[in-house]
Amino acid sequence: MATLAETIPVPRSEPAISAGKLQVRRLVVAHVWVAIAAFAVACLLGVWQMWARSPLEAPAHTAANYFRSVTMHGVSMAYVLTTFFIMGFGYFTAETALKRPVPGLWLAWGAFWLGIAGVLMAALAIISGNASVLFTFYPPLTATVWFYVGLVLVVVASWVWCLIMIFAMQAWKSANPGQAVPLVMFATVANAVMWLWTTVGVATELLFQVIPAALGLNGMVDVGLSRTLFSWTLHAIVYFWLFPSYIAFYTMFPRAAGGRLYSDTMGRLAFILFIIYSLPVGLHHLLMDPEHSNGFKYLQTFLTALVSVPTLLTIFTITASAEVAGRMRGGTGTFGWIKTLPWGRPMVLATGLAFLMLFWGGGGGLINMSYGMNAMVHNTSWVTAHFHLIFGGTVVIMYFAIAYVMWPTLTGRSFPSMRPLNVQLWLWFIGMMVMTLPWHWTGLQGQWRRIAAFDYSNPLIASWGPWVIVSLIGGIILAVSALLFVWNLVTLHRSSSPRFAVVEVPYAEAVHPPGRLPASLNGFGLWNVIVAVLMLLAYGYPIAQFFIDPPPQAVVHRLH
Amino acid sequence: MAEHPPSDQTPAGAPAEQAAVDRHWRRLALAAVGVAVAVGGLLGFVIIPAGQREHSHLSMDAAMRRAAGLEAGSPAHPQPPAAINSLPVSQVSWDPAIMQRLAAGNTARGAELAGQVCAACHGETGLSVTSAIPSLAGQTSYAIYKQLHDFRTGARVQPDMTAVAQSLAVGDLASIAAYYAAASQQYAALGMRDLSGETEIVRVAWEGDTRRRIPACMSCHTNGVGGPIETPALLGQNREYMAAQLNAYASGARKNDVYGRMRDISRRLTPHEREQLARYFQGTL
Amino acid sequence: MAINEQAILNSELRWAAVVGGIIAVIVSAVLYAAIAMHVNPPSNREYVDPKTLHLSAEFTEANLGTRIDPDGRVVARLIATQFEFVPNCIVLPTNREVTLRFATPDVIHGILVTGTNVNTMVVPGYVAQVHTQFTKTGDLLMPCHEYCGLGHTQMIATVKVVPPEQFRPDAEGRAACGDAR
Amino acid sequence: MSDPAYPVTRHDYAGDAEELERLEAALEGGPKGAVAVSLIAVALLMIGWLGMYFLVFLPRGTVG
Repeated sequence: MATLAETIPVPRSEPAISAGKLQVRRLVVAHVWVAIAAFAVACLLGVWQMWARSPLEAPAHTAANYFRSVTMHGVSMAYVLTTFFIMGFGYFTAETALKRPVPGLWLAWGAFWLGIAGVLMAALAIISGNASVLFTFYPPLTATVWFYVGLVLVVVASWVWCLIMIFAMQAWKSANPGQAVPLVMFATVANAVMWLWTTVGVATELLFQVIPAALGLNGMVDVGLSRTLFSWTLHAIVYFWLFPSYIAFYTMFPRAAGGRLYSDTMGRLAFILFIIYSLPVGLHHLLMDPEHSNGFKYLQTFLTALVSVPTLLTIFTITASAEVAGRMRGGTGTFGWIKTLPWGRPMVLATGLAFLMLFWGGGGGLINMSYGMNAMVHNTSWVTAHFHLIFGGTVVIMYFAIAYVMWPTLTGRSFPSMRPLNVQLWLWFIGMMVMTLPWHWTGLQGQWRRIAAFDYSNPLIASWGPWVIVSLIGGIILAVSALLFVWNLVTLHRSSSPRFAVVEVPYAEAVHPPGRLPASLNGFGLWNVIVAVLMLLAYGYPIAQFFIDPPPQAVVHRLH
Repeated sequence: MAEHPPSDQTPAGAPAEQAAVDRHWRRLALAAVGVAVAVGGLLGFVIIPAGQREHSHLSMDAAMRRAAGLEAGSPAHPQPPAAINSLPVSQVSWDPAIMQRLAAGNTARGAELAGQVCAACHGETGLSVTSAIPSLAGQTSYAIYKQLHDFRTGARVQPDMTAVAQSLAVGDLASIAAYYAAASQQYAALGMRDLSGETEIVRVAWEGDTRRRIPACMSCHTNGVGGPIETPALLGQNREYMAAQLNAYASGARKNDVYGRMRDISRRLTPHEREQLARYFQGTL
Repeated sequence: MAINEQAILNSELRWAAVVGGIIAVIVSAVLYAAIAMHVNPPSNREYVDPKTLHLSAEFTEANLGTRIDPDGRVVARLIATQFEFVPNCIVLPTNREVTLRFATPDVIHGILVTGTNVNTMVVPGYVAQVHTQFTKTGDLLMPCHEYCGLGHTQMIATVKVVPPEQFRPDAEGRAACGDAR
Repeated sequence: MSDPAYPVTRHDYAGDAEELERLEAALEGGPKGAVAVSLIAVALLMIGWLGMYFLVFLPRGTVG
């Protein structure tokens, strides 16, 4: 990798403050490549898992290998890909949006290496077979302590990132009093703030329950408490993963489409709603659990219904932004503007495909969260389909699009052709639909999750066989798309095309750029207070009950 | 064109004015969140139990207590009576005192008792003298204690062991179990024996048979795999002993396995499989 | 026509009202199911010690399976343990309120019955309880749906749902699958 | 695919009078298209949800 790319300011904003070199370039590239490496491994394992569950004979198919693979797949996707990508993207936006050097770069590098150490620890633990507990932390089944310590290190690295993001925004605000924080940075910091709240649950569970159990310091564990603490994290973590996608919807898509963001205010409100409503809703993951009462399950179901608000608002705001762009490009009529959108641009295409997948994934989610209705689908392939559509369909496809935006800036080279990029996105979409639609169908018939193989001699299970093979084909398409993604980025690194001297990061402007904003739309003080109150109301008693009337504990079952 | 850029339309201006805008936003946000929680809480803690209690014949108070988790049961259904008595198959209890004792490991008392009472048959280090007597090497203290305790209470019957176990206090059983678990650690090589068997037997041992609902032997019977803590390890165990136990489980002659797990599994195995599994797990040095 | 910022915000607010309407529909449907059909997620804050489960009065081995309780209700008691259900098959009648009670002595399990709404986690420390009415007969699969260890895949039981006239408990009120699986 | 300079598409953001005119014209026409598309999407969503509720969930019987 040769010279640093140069940036020029977006039109109508203050001049760049540094010499124009992107100081975080190496940091971002390092983070994103770690994320992609984990992603590629996880995709290939995923294909093998589908194969193993199908009626076809899969190589090396043993139960031990299957659960090792599922654990690796989940950890790589959910913890490594996401955390490293989000950190890398955050450093990128902090410098390019604020046009200031990111404070504490040495600290960021320290966090990076801490995270790498954690990933290696966890990976070796999984490969050794002593951590085949899947990526969820549900004692009494307890992995080797290296697994948990490794993942704690990844979380600690992300905390460092959060603090750097918050500090960067604060420093910018003091230097620019009265001005609106650029939406992209506001959203990035919103994610950092939310993530700090989110990790309180899992960190408490790991530090006070799971790690002592894995070390043999306690032979018993309060299972209900551990599940409750994990649920604290389990829903909001998905929004942590989703934030970059929404950031791209609001701050990259409208520009890529050739228009403007319809409303900056609604963007800020959506991100704020994510902070406050993604946390006090985790009990909907425990709707089928005996340790919580109907009343609290209902309360959190109700709050979960409200977390659909920011997503539905986003659908409208982004569609309206697309309409503005389409009309600016000559589209007319009620639907004519759709045709005139530049679908050949990866960011535009990815957003369109992401919305289509979000339709299915979000629709499935509305059914999952509906209180007693969850019983119809809980722990069936339906749920697997739901979160693959959300994660793979909305999160990851936008990570692709973001990488395609960042890479020219980072390498100083432009993609010679958009065709391989768009082919890759289409393959991902097709693969995801082919894989997950059969899962919905078999899930409704009761096909359950997390097993290493099906007994196809049973007539009911045999009737699922063809559908499992269809979803295996979807998985293969996804893996091809993943490899093409890697190839696309690699070619840009290796390309001999001349580097351009100036690179502009294409952040969208709003139709009405924000002037002086209310403090609540330009910071997080108020929202932190509200989160604290909401968490107290929604989780206070559900956690306190384990201390008021302690339930019998279970014997720890260690895997080492 | 006058609207672009309309920065003067967003709340702006003097700090005093700004403070009023901020206050407005704060109130609005708190009110919205407050209403959401109040509605959700009212529906969940009051309306639903009120609507459901007719079916369960509960008082409003009891239905609301159930909705809030202050008493067991659903607001919509009567709670079945919990206590119906019948006799347990094993009296072993993993209460914290015993767990602590087992975890405490080797003690002088355990070594002394083992030497006096056990070693003649089971060996100083847990390698037994004949194939009909189980080796204790490689077993966890939980596994050994479970069987000693069952001999003592009569849950498992074998005249020699019953006599031995009944002559010792429960605490001594734990000490002996802890002694053998520690003494046999150097015999980890037991697990390094060569294993060989028919393909189908190896499959049952490592992968089980889903069609017959037989879990793999090794999904429980090896230490550190996360199975029930009292499960004995099989690798290197004596063939004759293992075959006799599997057959005793299958016939129901032995029934101190909690919830009949081994009785069920042994019955699903054919006599040939039981014999061959015992041979397979003994292995060769 | 949405040129000035207020007009844009108004269009967003109108959309927010639509969103509110959607949520109202879902919440109402959920409330209807809860109140008119007694549908709740299975919740039962009833403790049982997993360490002494086999010594407990209710979940001892001889007490498991389907029986008519003294108050005339059909209750099935099952153990979910690594890696099987005890008993491995239960028989239950259609069109009659039945209660399933599960407990585990070891790790977290979960159950569903294929083609029905019967679904619960089985968490050590608690009696997991499902009240339901089966609407169709047949041999339904009841697998463990939460990863519980390497033998998880083999952990499947059968729920034999029979017409009321074929549900014939013995003198003690017990009904078993017999040899059928 | 003749968009080689993407993502450097500065012509989209000329910021000149011509561009603002186009923006204003685009806003004049909206957001009726976005309203239509969004309404269709959530209508399908609700049909799906209610379909699952009435055709699958309720027929499977009570649970609690």
